[in-house]
Amino acid sequence: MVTPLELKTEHNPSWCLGCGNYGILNGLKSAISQAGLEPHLTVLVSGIGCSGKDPHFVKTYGFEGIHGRVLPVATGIRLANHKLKVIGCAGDGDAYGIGGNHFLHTMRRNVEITYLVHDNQIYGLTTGQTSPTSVKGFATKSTPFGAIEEPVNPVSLAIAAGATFVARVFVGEFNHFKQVLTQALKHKGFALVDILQPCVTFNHLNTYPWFKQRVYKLEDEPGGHEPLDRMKAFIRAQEWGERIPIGVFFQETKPTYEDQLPQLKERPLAEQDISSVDISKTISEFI
Amino acid sequence: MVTPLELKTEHNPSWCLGCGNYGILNGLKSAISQAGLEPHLTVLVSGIGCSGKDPHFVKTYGFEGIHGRVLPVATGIRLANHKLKVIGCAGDGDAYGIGGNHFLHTMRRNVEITYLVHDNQIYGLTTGQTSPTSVKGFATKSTPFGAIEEPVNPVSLAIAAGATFVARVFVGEFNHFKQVLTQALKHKGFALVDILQPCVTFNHLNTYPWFKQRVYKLEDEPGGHEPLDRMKAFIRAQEWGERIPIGVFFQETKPTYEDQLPQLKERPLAEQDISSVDISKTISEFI
Amino acid sequence: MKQNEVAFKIAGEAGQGLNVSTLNLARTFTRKGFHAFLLTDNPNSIKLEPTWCSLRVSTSLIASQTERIDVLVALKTDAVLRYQAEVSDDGFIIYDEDAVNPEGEKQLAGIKYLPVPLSRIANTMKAPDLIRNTIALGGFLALIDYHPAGMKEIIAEVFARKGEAIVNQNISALEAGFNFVQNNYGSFIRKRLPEENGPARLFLTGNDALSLGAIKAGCKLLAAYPMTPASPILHYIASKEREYQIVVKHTEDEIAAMNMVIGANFAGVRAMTCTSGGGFSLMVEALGMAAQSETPVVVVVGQRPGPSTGQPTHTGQGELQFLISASQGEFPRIIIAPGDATETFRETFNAFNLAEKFQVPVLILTDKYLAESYTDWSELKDDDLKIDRGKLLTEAQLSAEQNYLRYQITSDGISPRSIPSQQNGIHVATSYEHDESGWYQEDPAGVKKMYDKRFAKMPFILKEMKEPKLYGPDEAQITLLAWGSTKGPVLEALERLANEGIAANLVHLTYLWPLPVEALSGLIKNAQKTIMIEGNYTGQLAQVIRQETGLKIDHILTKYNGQPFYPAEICAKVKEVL
Amino acid sequence: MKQNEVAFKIAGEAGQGLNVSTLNLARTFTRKGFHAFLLTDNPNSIKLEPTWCSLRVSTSLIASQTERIDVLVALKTDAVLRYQAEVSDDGFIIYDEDAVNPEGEKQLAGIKYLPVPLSRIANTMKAPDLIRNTIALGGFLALIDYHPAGMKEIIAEVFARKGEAIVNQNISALEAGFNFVQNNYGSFIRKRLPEENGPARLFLTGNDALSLGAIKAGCKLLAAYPMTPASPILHYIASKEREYQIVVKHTEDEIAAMNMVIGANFAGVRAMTCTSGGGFSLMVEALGMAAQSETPVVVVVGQRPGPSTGQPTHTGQGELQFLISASQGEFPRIIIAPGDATETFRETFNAFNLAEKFQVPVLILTDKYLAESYTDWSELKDDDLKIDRGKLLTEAQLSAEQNYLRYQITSDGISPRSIPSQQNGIHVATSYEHDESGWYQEDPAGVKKMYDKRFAKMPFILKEMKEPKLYGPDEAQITLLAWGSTKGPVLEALERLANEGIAANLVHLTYLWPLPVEALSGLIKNAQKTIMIEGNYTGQLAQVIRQETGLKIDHILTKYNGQPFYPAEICAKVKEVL
Ligand SMILES: Cc1ncc(C[n+]2csc(CCOP(=O)(O)OP(=O)(O)O)c2C)c(N)n1
Ligand SMILES: Cc1ncc(C[n+]2csc(CCOP(=O)(O)OP(=O)(O)O)c2C)c(N)n1
Ligand code: SF4
Ligand code: SF4
Ligand SMILES: [Mg+2]
Ligand SMILES: [Mg+2]
Repeated sequence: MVTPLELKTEHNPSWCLGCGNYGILNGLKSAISQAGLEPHLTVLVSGIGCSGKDPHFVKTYGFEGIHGRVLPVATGIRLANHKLKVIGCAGDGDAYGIGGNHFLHTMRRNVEITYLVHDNQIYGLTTGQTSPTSVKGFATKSTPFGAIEEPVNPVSLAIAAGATFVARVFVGEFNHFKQVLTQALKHKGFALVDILQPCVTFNHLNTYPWFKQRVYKLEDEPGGHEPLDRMKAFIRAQEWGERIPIGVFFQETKPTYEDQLPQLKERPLAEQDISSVDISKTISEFI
Repeated sequence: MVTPLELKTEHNPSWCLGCGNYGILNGLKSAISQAGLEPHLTVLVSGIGCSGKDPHFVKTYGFEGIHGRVLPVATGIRLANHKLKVIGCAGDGDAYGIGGNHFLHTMRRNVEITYLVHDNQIYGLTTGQTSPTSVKGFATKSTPFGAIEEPVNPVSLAIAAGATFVARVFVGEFNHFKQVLTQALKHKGFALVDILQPCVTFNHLNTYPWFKQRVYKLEDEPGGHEPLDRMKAFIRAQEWGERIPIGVFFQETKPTYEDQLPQLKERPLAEQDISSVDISKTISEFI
Repeated sequence: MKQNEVAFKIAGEAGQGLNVSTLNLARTFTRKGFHAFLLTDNPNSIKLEPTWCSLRVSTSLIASQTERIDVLVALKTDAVLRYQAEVSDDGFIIYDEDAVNPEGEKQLAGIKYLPVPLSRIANTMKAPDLIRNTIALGGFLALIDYHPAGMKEIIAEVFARKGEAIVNQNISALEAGFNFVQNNYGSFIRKRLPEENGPARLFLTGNDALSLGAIKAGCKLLAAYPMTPASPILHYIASKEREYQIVVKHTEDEIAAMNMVIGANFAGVRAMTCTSGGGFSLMVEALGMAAQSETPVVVVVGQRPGPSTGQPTHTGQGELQFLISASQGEFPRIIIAPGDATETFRETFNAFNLAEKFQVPVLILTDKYLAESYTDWSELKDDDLKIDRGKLLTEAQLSAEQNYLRYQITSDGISPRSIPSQQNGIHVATSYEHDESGWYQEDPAGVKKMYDKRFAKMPFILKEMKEPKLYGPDEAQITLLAWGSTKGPVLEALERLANEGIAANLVHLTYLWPLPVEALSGLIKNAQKTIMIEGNYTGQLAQVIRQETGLKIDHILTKYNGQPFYPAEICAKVKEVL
Repeated sequence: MKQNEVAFKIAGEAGQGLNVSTLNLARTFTRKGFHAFLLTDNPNSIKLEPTWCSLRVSTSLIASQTERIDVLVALKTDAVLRYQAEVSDDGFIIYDEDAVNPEGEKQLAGIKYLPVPLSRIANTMKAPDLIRNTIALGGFLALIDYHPAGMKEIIAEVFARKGEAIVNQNISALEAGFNFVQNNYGSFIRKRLPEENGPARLFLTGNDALSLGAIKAGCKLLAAYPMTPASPILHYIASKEREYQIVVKHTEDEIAAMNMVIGANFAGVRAMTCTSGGGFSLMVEALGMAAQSETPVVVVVGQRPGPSTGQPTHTGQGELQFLISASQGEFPRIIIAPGDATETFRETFNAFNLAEKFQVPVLILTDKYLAESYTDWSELKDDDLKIDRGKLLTEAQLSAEQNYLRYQITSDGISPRSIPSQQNGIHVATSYEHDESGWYQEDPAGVKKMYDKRFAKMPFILKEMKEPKLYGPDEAQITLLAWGSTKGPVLEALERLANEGIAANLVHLTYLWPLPVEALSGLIKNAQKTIMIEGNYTGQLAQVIRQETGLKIDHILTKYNGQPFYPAEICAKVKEVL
């Protein structure tokens, strides 16, 4: 099994000191290790944003794509070779802003991708504009008089859109985060992990202490939380404010998109021989 | 008040005989009349699809844009002149496929747009491919062995995404459709009207009789349906199969996006005088 | 009217099944070894709008439609009015006397107007309206004195899955039409074609040829969003996805399609997307990502007239310059515009090789005319097509690497490539400017090196760009230039000009970018007079040639009304400028 | 070192506030009437990566940065190593002796290395690390013997909202640095600038100028998605949205932004979007829709090096050809690339007029260099800027119309426009090819007419394209050509060449498309020798000129490493080819 240390690359991140991304990166390396993934069979796919830099710091294969398109690239990789574990790393702007449509459709498709959304409720890399998860009233460079839209609730949306694994974690609850992430990596299907990640430079509202005061673990609730009931999960997902639930809201077992493709039964596309495809039978259909 | 007949233009639609779009068009003209809208203060915005042709057959202003972009164009028009009633006409592919991201964001924004989605569960104009609302297993030109994705449930999604008016109607229940549409046109905020519309040419599964057998009106249920509770609406929205609920699932009153812009308080942008903007005060800030 | 050749057109409205019927008619002949060309005209509507389908059949090779119709079948009055001018002086118009009334209208001299009670026959048979086509085709076969047996066979095959009753009904319809003409218009009947012309020929569209080329090339993933005229590629390959173990994904939009294809190629699988200009517009951003990350990718762009939605079901060549410079920044790309179905098949195969060999985007530029017109092939020739995956490393090669550098700077600019799952090839592919390892590069000198590395591929790519091909005599009074699908009509025009004693030749470009400057300049300089034939407004290839060579093409014939070129227009222009 | 001019650079890492500090320093001088030029260098990271900011101050007009630094402030060791070569032979390096150690490294002869205990002073003051900048600036002012009073005033203003304690701390820091240098390096102190140079000057970036131009033009809606280097436009106009009653919308993506802007323009409101190449890629489809529906629209594209994400925070000119041919189909568009902040202000204003006048998309092409560099203005000149809304109909005009046709064919191709809410102007604007009323057009002859109508605008547009401007002597040994932001460095180069007795002039293009062919050809043909200076790899404007005129520019100097041109490079190239 690869250790988190072995997953380190020669490069060091240049995130701001105290940025939640450091914790996410550590958690990710631990979870990859815990889940027993092999580096050459693992691909990290990212978009553009502070969060998008992850692949450079984990010694697995990586594809650092363009802003908002993590999921289609990840889907392409997964369809090409479903022996690979494909992990998507996106910012909240990337995932729920510009990339919102792929988010919706990849969920209902149930492609096996673990989707880590670094949700700092701000556009970090572009120096601090409103993100889809910024709370109403939040003043940023693009909304100096305060945002006037309701924020996206990624957990509700994922449940409504048919995701088969829906979780929220807080990077400040490190062990819980790691454990949920490991669970997500083991999920056979699309797994959303919305990660509450303080941006110390541009988001002075949703800080570590702010979250610390509010987050609670679903399983710590009286009666606990069995993540098997979509409706209950949806109701729970509405909670955001004085108390913020973290943990696995919902999980179900369902065939993945890949499972339903007989073309992939024998071997991944990437392993199929293309050296001499015989089309002579087909051609006769044109007579 | 303009009559439906006065709303007729010199052109006749060339939809297939029996197409649900004829009913939608008639319903739309009636509802515009019923809602007391004035033609020159009404704008129909459409995308590309069989459904996209609506604006040519209603004597109001119209903008026939590109595939999937009905809502941003509609938003631009509405922000430019919020005295206008803006109605979006889209197909299910347009609205929930390529246009899914605008759908999500326009709903949480609560811009006052009445959004009529002509939901025939198929791509009509491009001659019959799977749409996001096509049921699993449905065989089409793009999925000859049957679709293997879960369909989008527009009503659930709209409720989760924060729409302030969410309805489903069946064009075959014409009076009910007209009445809901009129209600939607009067709603102050974003209103989704998902219209079950048989495509007689390419969808031989979801036909008039198929729907007739299944649809029931929410208000006809024992105990009726008060569209004020988001959770109840969401639970009801899950129903799709032997029984299909139609009617207004959810409605709430909330300030629109436009309401929250002090810039628009006095007069619409379109009516503001731009003949001599004085920037001399601002310029001094650059010293 | 020519001997050994017939030009047929059926005109009615959308939804009447004109294309399907005409295709059945075409196969009747191609199975008997005839050459044929089938051109469709689709309005932007599923039903009701006026439309037509034309078929040309000949004992010898033909490369395009003609402007002259021998027999027009008219299912609506306005079909007569619209198209009678195209009917040759000694031609015929078969029309449905129950639905069409050309009597009150101005009729053209010479043409025989042959009423046939198509609707009444259909009614008597209690058959749907659509069967009028079959009755009319029966009449057409009678008129040219061609045995209906072949057509019956095809009807039996095509309608087999609808049951025997339908098969029999259609066969009766064909016979009814045949008999009606035989009985009523015997004096006009004249044998136009021999009964046979050789072994059965294949009959297929550019889209079919393209799909076959992609399958042959080992394309394993097709991700696309439907868009005319590229959708049939999606449909066809989807229908074969299990047979050839290909994953076909109808995506949520074109952005997803392009990004998926890039992901798949990155993971070592040949993958393609197909679309039209509007969908390609949405792929422009990811195209640059393919280039920067040096991920091979094949994109098919089927042109139709713009701007914007424009005329979605018609044809044009308005996207050449758009493709040459699409996406921010600059990078090598390859653009191939096949001229006919054969080239489409072969160059699509080649496109996948080039994409992997040079690790650049390869764009295949077709148009509605090429994509949806049918032409005939004698047989499939594919023995010589060999897969070349370029510098794709094997596990063995990789295990020898000390420190694998995905973007290693090499003399030809191409870096050896590893794919995920290979033990020793771990790397990050990136859309950022980067150093040899893939790590961010902001040092100006390093940036320049990497930019230069990518462009270092250009001379090597250029070597593989097929030179423009010269058709017709080496020495000519005038040299025509054309690219892509315009080839067919120009070839036909050359033949006609030759018959009139005008020596014209054609320089045809299939490989458009990077422009094969040297060979092309030579050909242009050698020409006495040049004329460019292009399906756009601004003369895009002429502009590109001038940009790259400084040479100005003397004359230009453009067309931008949504229709393909007809040989006669080309001949006329040539005569005008000579 | 020159007299009456100082070139300053501060180098450290991202997150150290170098730009803000340097801007404060700059204003110290511009308020006293000096000319200044401030150039930023931002790495693609919020923190830690190496970066710098440079400032040039002069008693006379300057148009660009120089390659020679008089005083370098180094906050990190590698800053010394990276930039000491740029310091002039008699220049200075002020470095933080507690954090920087240039001792062990190779030092350059002539340069004075002046250690200052920046960190220690900061520590003593219990101030955050960032205050080192202020201390260093104090040292710099002492070194050039410039009174710190102005800078103190600015500090007081800038830090006012952080409270008096912070203000005082910063003022103390400035004094500490000033005193340290005065006390320790007295012998090096020399007066470089007079204390005053005239009335206070404005100091602003290209983005600021552009924002002001848009506000002045009555832009009422800005919809955009953040993207470097265009985001500051979004930020600035957002900050003014209530003051000027503008709606600023940060949209879900660039597709939405562009479509919203089209919607707003359709509804009669001047609206704009701003982005960079990657975001523009996503707008390409809707750009065509604006063209086909003839909806005016203004789009700002701030260039940065591609392909793809490329180098997001650096500069380049790689998008000219992309913009010329972006989107399927062909249509008239206008491309304006202002050369400096003044032009940016004026041409942005003009862009809105042109968009409405011709009902075409107008693209304003800037780049990071122009967008984010600061230059000085004596005052705002805007009295002559007049709003022209073109053929926008009034209610009165409309009520006279019998049958209003939105796409009426006119001699200049421009159709009178109505907007929703006008009683008599009801119509459908459409992305389809259409007839005069907006109804679908598939008839080939009609299609051609409408295509011709749109292109009929071209000669009228061309008349309003400002001709290329000639700078420098009319008669010259060599003529330089440049477009957009490259103007500044070239102007500086001309001056230097003149000083060396070389007569060079500049043909600068601001209006790029449609290319002002006639005037340009004249200028090129008159030139003895030509050289194009472009910030890209392929020499895009040179290619466009060749395409449009057949003329080949003799030489070309390209740059594609993410950096702007420096005057010295241009001079060197000129001498090389002379
Ligand atoms: C198409 C496109 N538009 C805009 C950008 C500029 N951009 C880069 S990162 C970013 C947003 C970053 O926010 P988020 O996704 O939340 O990531 P974070 O930096 O907060 O981790 C934007 C808008 C881009 N790269 N591509
Ligand atoms: C960007 C883009 N991609 C693809 C198309 C082709 N296209 C036209 S209509 C359509 C889908 C139609 O389906 P839907 O939106 O459900 O409308 P319907 O015809 O069923 O009413 C598509 C894919 C297009 N016009 N633009
Ligand atoms: S800007 Fe925010 S998200 Fe980005 S590195 Fe800094 S703290 Fe982290
Ligand atoms: S294809 Fe379907 S949706 Fe389109 S007009 Fe025909 S029946 Fe209606
Ligand atoms: Mg973020
Ligand atoms: Mg549909």
